[in-house]
Amino acid sequence: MPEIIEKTLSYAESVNAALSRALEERPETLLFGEDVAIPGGVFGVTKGLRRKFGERVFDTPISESAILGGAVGSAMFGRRPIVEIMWADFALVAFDQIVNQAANVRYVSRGALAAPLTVRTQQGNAPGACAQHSQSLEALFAHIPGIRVCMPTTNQDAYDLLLSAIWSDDPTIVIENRTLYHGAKQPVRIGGPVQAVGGVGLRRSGSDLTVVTWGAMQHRVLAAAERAAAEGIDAEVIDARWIRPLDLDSILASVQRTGRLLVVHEAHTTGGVGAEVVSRVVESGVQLTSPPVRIGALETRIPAAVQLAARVLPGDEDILGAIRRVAHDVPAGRVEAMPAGAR
Amino acid sequence: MPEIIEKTLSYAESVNAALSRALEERPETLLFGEDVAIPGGVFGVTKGLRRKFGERVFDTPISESAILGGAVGSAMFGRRPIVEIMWADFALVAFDQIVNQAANVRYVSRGALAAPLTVRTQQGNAPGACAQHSQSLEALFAHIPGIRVCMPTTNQDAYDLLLSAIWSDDPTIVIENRTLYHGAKQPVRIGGPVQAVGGVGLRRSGSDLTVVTWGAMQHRVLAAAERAAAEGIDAEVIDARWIRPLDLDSILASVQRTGRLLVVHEAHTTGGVGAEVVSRVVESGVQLTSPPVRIGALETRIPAAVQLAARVLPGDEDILGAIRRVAHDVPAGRVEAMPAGAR
Amino acid sequence: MSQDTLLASLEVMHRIRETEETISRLRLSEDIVGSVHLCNGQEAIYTGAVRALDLGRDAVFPTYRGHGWAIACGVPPEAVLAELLGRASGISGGRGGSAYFTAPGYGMYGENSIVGAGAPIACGAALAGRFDGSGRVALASFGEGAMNQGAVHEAMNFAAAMTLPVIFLVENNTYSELTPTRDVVRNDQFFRRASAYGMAGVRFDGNDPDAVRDAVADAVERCRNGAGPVLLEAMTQRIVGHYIGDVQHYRPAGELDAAIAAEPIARAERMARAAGVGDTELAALRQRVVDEVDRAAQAALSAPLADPATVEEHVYA
Amino acid sequence: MSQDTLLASLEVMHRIRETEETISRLRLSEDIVGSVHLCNGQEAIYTGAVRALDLGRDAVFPTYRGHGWAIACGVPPEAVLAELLGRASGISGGRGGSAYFTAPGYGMYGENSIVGAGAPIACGAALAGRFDGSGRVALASFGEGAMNQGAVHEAMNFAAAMTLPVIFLVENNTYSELTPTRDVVRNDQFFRRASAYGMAGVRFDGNDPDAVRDAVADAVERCRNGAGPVLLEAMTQRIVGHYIGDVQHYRPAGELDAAIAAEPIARAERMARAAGVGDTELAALRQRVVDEVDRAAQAALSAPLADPATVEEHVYA
Ligand SMILES: Cc1ncc(C[n+]2csc(CCOP(=O)(O)OP(=O)(O)O)c2C)c(N)n1
Ligand SMILES: Cc1ncc(C[n+]2csc(CCOP(=O)(O)OP(=O)(O)O)c2C)c(N)n1
Ligand SMILES: [Mg+2]
Ligand SMILES: [Mg+2]
Repeated sequence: MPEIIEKTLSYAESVNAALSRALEERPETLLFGEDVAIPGGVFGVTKGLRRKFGERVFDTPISESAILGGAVGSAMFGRRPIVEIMWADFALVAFDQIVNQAANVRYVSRGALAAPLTVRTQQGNAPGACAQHSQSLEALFAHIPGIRVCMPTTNQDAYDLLLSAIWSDDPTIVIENRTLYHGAKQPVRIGGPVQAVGGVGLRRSGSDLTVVTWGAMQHRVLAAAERAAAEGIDAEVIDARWIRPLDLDSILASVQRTGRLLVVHEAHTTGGVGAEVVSRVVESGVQLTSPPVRIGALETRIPAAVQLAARVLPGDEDILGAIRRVAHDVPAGRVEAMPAGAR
Repeated sequence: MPEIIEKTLSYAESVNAALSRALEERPETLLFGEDVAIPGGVFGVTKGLRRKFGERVFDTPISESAILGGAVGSAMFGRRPIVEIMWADFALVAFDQIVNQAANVRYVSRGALAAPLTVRTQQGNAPGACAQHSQSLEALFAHIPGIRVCMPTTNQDAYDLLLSAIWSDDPTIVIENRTLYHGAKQPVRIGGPVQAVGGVGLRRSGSDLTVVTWGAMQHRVLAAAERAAAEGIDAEVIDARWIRPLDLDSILASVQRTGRLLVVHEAHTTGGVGAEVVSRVVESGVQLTSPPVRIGALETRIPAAVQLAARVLPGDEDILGAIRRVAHDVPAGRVEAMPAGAR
Repeated sequence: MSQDTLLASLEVMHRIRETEETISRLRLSEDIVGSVHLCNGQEAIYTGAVRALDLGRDAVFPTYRGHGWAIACGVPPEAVLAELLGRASGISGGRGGSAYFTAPGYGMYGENSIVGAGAPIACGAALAGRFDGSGRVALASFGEGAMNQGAVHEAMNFAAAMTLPVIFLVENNTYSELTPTRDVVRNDQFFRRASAYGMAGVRFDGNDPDAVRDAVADAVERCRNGAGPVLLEAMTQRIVGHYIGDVQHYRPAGELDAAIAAEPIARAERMARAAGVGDTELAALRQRVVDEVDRAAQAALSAPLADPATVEEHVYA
Repeated sequence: MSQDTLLASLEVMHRIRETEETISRLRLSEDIVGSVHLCNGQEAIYTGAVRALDLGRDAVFPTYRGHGWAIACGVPPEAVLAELLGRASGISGGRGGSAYFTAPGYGMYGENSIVGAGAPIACGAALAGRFDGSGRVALASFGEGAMNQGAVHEAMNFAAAMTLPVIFLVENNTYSELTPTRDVVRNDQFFRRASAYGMAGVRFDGNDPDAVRDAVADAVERCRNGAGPVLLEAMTQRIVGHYIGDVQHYRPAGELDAAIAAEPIARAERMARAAGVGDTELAALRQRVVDEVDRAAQAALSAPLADPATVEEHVYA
């Protein structure tokens, strides 16, 4: 276990540092995917790793079933593959290998085999991206028992959660976000013990309502929370960075204090993980002072033009409006604005 | 539009009757998939259609991407394809064609093109079926704007909903259930106007709690509701047969009367459509007398042995227990019994 | 080929056949439930292939039609039967059932119920071998119908591009469930597809365990020498339905009779007789296996059912 | 080939190139945002292919690298530019952007941003043609890297098995994004894969619009005669990065220079000169197109943005 040092890194560099450490410390790791090795990744995230680690890092054909199947098979035989699916949208051409294959290995063999693989992918909208390169699909992964799912947002989490995923003996999906890769550098603690899977990040303490969020969306949530604070609404913001397992206890503890719940995610509202959060909370019997609210993408496809996509995805105003609504129990807002047909 | 006549049909025969009518009345329909034509389907559902309708009904290679892509493409060009994906689990080898292709056709072309295709599939556990042939995956489909999803359970619905799907100009997934195909014959009204997409089925009126369910599971729900009635609990049972669009108004109207909500489905609880139902209801602000409860499959893979699968899927006792719990606000039950790690 | 080898193959094939026949009976009596895919008629493939493998390091990836592979790999018939009967002593403790059990202790790394999905997983096993020094060869076996599945294509290209030691073994029984596979392809000589990937492709008589052994042994040698993957096409016929209960109305008149005349056990017995083995000896050999499988069935039937209290184990580490 | 044809091709290729150059400038100025894939160097493929098609009934299914296809099909540069600029007048009203617009009115049935996904959809278009009496041929175009995607394999087998009138046109620019495609296959002569499906496969110079036209015309004829699908492999090079901003450090020294020397516009101009066309005439031709595209850009830039109030339209019927 390397000593803890602090470095100033971008999100992409944090991911790279985690990969580098994993490849260094655990000789059973492999890293492969489209363009990840010699080119260093289409986002430059895996730069230098091929040079450093040789043929344990390699480029593949454009064959997601082969990539994911290769991960499942090599993981069954003692390797610890880390594979990249360039966009979460592309996982759908090979979703079988995750849901029907990786998720079952341990179960059917009663632990005689395992599939300790990590799928690194990234998702969400970025300016100009089309409907096939913009979806937030964590709900599809998170519905599957046997799979772990996390969504790191801070540079520190980009490092920490990826290592937790790689160290985990379960198939784990790490969903990054390309709009974060080359953002601001931040001090990141590198080295030290690898954390166990699970847990939330408290991004802002507050007493008036609990906002549960994850992924890049939380930057907007935090901005909206500051604006709300100026209006006298003190929002607690929780980053539910592990989507599965979901740390319900931490969320409940907060909601118990605030009595109000807002969930904000970039994914479409209907069938999104927000529904799971709301359901778990209300099932717990905790008393809510006002009805919970979810904010997600409108029930439409995601258009490429920036001003169109901006309307579809939750914006700062939408989030602020929802905070006000939950805090003051205003019976109006974006959720009701959904056309009935789209529900 | 053929005149309404009543026939005594099995579920499979009802599906067959709907297909036959569609192929008869709408010359633009096509029917294809693995073993559907000359063999008449692995469950015998499409028997006789090839003979009757010739080359509009044909067998395909074991190529789900080609089947679904062939449906998308032919639908774009004026055909009205009805394709079979033999098990919903198999859709995952070609999920791209549904989520990234079919769902986008109308949107990106602003209505210049459409994808009026119907995917018939079936899902769920049956005695002895393995983890790769037992999943209930409606949540994956229902998360996707642009897609319609229904789950017919009665023989009448097997006929009606399939026709609504075929007549619909949107890509629609009809999820049947193989354990129902060759069950009891029932009188089925054949012919008459094709219903618009959407709406619930009221399976039992009651005043003490609202049980929302769908799929084959509702037979167990109805049995449990009868047992509950003997104990003095009067459950209303709603078949939310259209999962997307979900008929929230009908559900809300019932919950408004009963003040109590239980959702029962065969799919895994976490991330299942039950979460969407619970969230929509509590977001509406309707007052609940006791916390809502969801019952679904335990958070494990589905084992093949009958006694094992029976433990994983919601059983009569589980459902009855949940009815009691919701009706009497008993703070205990299956949901809490989930191991924390599996959440 | 020596007489010993012939009789050894015959014994394995009997063991497979008797297990399948027993499963069939137990399915009809509803001791076993659900969909069951038997491999009667295809036994020579498993028997011959396993003879060419070193199961101490090699790995086999079959399909839902995998009982025969398991038996050939050495899984005791009792463990297979118990699995289908949902017993705790089943090879996967009842988790897998007929179509999805796994026996890693025997080099048999899982049936797979998704057509074609085992092929990329086998590539992963071969890939692991590149780093663990085992010299492992991975054998992915599937039907000819699976050749039209995208995952199989991706696996073949991946293995070829990376020169992975993978044997893609096509069990060409000429049917994709109830559909003649020649109706859904233009060219049903599947071994010819190998050249698309720059692989060698070989077709041979899949009812002859020695032909299978030879082809697989050649492929193993190529693989171990670092020459990369091979596509093998074993021609065979199933002499039973796709699943139990399949009445095979889709088979043209005479086809099944011809298949039964050519099936590997009858064929091997003919060869044994030609080589001088007596009817009594052949009958005794078979009877020994019948008795063995019978005892296995009794044991499996009297074993305790897998315990429902354990269903939540092994989902996560 | 007549001089008229040569100049007509040159004009189309200029129109594509100028549109791409304009897009490149607008991307660098951030009027256009996001990932943009240009087709510079591959223009002869679209130009030649469209000459062999009857867009009144035939249908083209390109990829994210589809601007050139759109222009060749007759989509006005203004409609393409406006699309990338998110204008209401964009060919898809800003819904598709650079990588996913569609122009059904021009026989161009959509870019596709999922590698290989257009191939099975093209099969569907061809299938529809079997019933609507149109005699439609569907042309699916994609890169050589897409040949390793399962969906493409399934589409080829499906089309071959059903004798569908589909042309699978591989634009072999030798790179899969930043990876040389020869590094991820064993045999990079992709046209040879055709035989696996029982199809004809042809490789030709993709920088020569006439060679492309001839190959596609032959394929169209086969298709219309009911002989089924064809696999075409057009050899080319992109002379720009995979996306705007790609510095192409992965290209060996000299490769890009050679590609630029062989690129279709320079090539066509050389041929025109050899056939006696003067430099002035060539310059005038180009200038006419430059002006045309320039006007288109101005018009697109001054058109109103697509209205956010409409984002929920056309999700369902
Ligand atoms: C992806 C997928 N599609 C369809 C099926 C249903 N299915 C099970 S077996 C089978 C036929 C397979 O034919 P073949 O590959 O020739 O193998 P055989 O059964 O003849 O051994 C089909 C279509 C499946 N299990 N998985
Ligand atoms: C299924 C899928 N996997 C990966 C990608 C990412 N991707 C976009 S373009 C591309 C390279 C395609 O190479 P090729 O098919 O040769 O076409 P070219 O870009 O050279 O025209 C890749 C890998 C994708 N869009 N879809
Ligand atoms: Mg077969
Ligand atoms: Mg290319």
